[in-house]
Amino acid sequence: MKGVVSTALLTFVTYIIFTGSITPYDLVTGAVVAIVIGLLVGKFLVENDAKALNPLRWFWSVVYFVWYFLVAEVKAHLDVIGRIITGNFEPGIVKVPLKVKSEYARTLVANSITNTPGTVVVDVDENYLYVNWINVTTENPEEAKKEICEGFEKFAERIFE
Amino acid sequence: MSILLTLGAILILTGGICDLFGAIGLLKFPNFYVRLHAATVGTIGGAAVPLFGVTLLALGTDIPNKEAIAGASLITGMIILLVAPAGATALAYAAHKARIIEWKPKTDQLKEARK
Amino acid sequence: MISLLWSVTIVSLIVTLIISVYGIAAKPNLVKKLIALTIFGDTANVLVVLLGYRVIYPVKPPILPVWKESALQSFLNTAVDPLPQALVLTAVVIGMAVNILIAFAIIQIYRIYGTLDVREAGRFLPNLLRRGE
Amino acid sequence: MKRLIGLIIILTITLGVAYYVSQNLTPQKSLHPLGKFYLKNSYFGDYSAKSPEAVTSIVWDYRGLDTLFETAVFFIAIIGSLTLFRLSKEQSEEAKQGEPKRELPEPVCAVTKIIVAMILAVSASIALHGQLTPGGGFQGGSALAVAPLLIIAAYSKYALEKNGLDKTRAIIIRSIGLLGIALTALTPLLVKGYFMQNQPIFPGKALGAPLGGSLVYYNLFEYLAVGAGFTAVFLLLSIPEEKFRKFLGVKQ
Repeated sequence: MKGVVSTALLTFVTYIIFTGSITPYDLVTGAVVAIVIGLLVGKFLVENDAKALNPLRWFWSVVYFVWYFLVAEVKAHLDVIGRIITGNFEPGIVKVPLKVKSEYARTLVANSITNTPGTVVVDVDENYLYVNWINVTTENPEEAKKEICEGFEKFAERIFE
Repeated sequence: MSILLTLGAILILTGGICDLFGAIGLLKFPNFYVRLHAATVGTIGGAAVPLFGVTLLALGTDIPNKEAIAGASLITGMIILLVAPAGATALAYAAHKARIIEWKPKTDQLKEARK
Repeated sequence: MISLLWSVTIVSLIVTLIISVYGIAAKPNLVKKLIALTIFGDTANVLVVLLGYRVIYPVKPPILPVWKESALQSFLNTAVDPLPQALVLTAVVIGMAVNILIAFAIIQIYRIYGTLDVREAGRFLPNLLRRGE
Repeated sequence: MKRLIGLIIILTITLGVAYYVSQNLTPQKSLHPLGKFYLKNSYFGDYSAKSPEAVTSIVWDYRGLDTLFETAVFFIAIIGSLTLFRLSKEQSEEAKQGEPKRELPEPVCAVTKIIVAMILAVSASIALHGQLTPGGGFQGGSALAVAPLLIIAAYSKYALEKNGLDKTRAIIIRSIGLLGIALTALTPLLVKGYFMQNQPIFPGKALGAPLGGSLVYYNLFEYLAVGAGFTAVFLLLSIPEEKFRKFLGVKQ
């Protein structure tokens, strides 16, 4: 039965927001759909229910979302738009060491890197991310990490580890 | 009310500008790996941000069923935020594995690691 | 001006229909025939939906916004005709079912005979059938 | 350049004809009387389906028989496709042999898991609100079929079959959906109604929202049937090409 409650909660919230109204009909059908989907796919999604339902982690993910959109995305977009105008780039694939171990934390870091324009994750293995970087300034993994994913990993640790 | 409307309109305008620059970048950049970055400008700045803008804009007006429009665009934006990086990673991974793209990178540490 | 735009829409849809019929008839590749067929079906559906459209402002979808008798009159004044939309919904499903069947047949033809060109298939298919294979 | 000339000729002919036609063409501003009847009566009135969405009420109530046969056509098309790709028992066992493996990088697979849950919720919302908002059984079912497609893309089809969703089960779910549609259509006969009758046999309103009588049941069963039918098709299409060539005995 692991993972059923948290998956059902995710599904229920998605259902209600997508529907956009909270008449009893929506609540009842949403609950039924959420329980069915939770029973069907819950065991693949979540390993640990207590971790997934911890409000502190949800708080940190909201903080992360706001910070990410207001700071990281804006910086990266302006940078890449500047490069599009000037045509000044030096692409390459660099290695970035990764500390976090759990699957979702690594996914969060990788997706955050890919979602900021200018860096795309090409492959992931045990300890490293391989990042396609639009302007390689350093080939040293530690320094590259400082420039590419300084903030992401700290938040990923707080949210998922 | 009108604050939400203005904010939403600004976000949608931002999306249009990002789409324009993304398209220019797709035309101007030389090979697949660099074009991928321009495509990211188009998907995040040009698709997810305007959808969030539509959410705010719908909440700011007084049309019937505005919550449904706002909710649907919010969920679509979230799904794009999750799916776009996965798609970009899959494309880049497949292209690198097949070795069909000729480019002169400054450094390719993945190729060294896979040897 | 509006009537010019309206007629441009209709005439360009009809031109698309003609081009897709040409594609069905003239292209030798089976996949290209299928693509032309889907274009034909979709264009016909858009034409039917256009029959129910009303060139007025504001124009609204056929969904009752407020469930009150008093809202009915303004709803009737602004909503588009729902009947063509419902018929197109039926037509879309049937068209898609036919497309699935044709696509599977094309895949199987390619697997067995190794060609998608109807001219080539036409050359050796009669012989194969005569031999009872 | 040669292609451009053809394009320019077509464009000029189109615009010329459009200009000629537009001189004595008035865009239509009024409703057809039949459309007016449906708009008026889909929620209020004597011949009511009690659904605010006029299109769904036409599709499953006023013109329900059309839609019943349309579903039958769809069902027969899928059966026909399965017949074209039919395999013997040993062959379909062999087609299932294979290990689920993760070929794509880790983030793609993790995202797939979350997206599958979200897409299932969204598709259920589309299908269950067919009588209130645009959408309905077919649209919801199409969205539902995206979920197995994503799993096939990220993990391969063997992952689906290992966890119990193989072709036979998909066909069974599809048949349950069709059976549900048939039973909902036959229910009014039990209480001296006529075939596919909607009001006043099914409850028109429940839990604070209009149900549209039988529309919500039709939508639900159509959702299951279409989603499972597409899943069966996708499972068949994702059998590796070499295996299929071997079954057919074709060497190329």
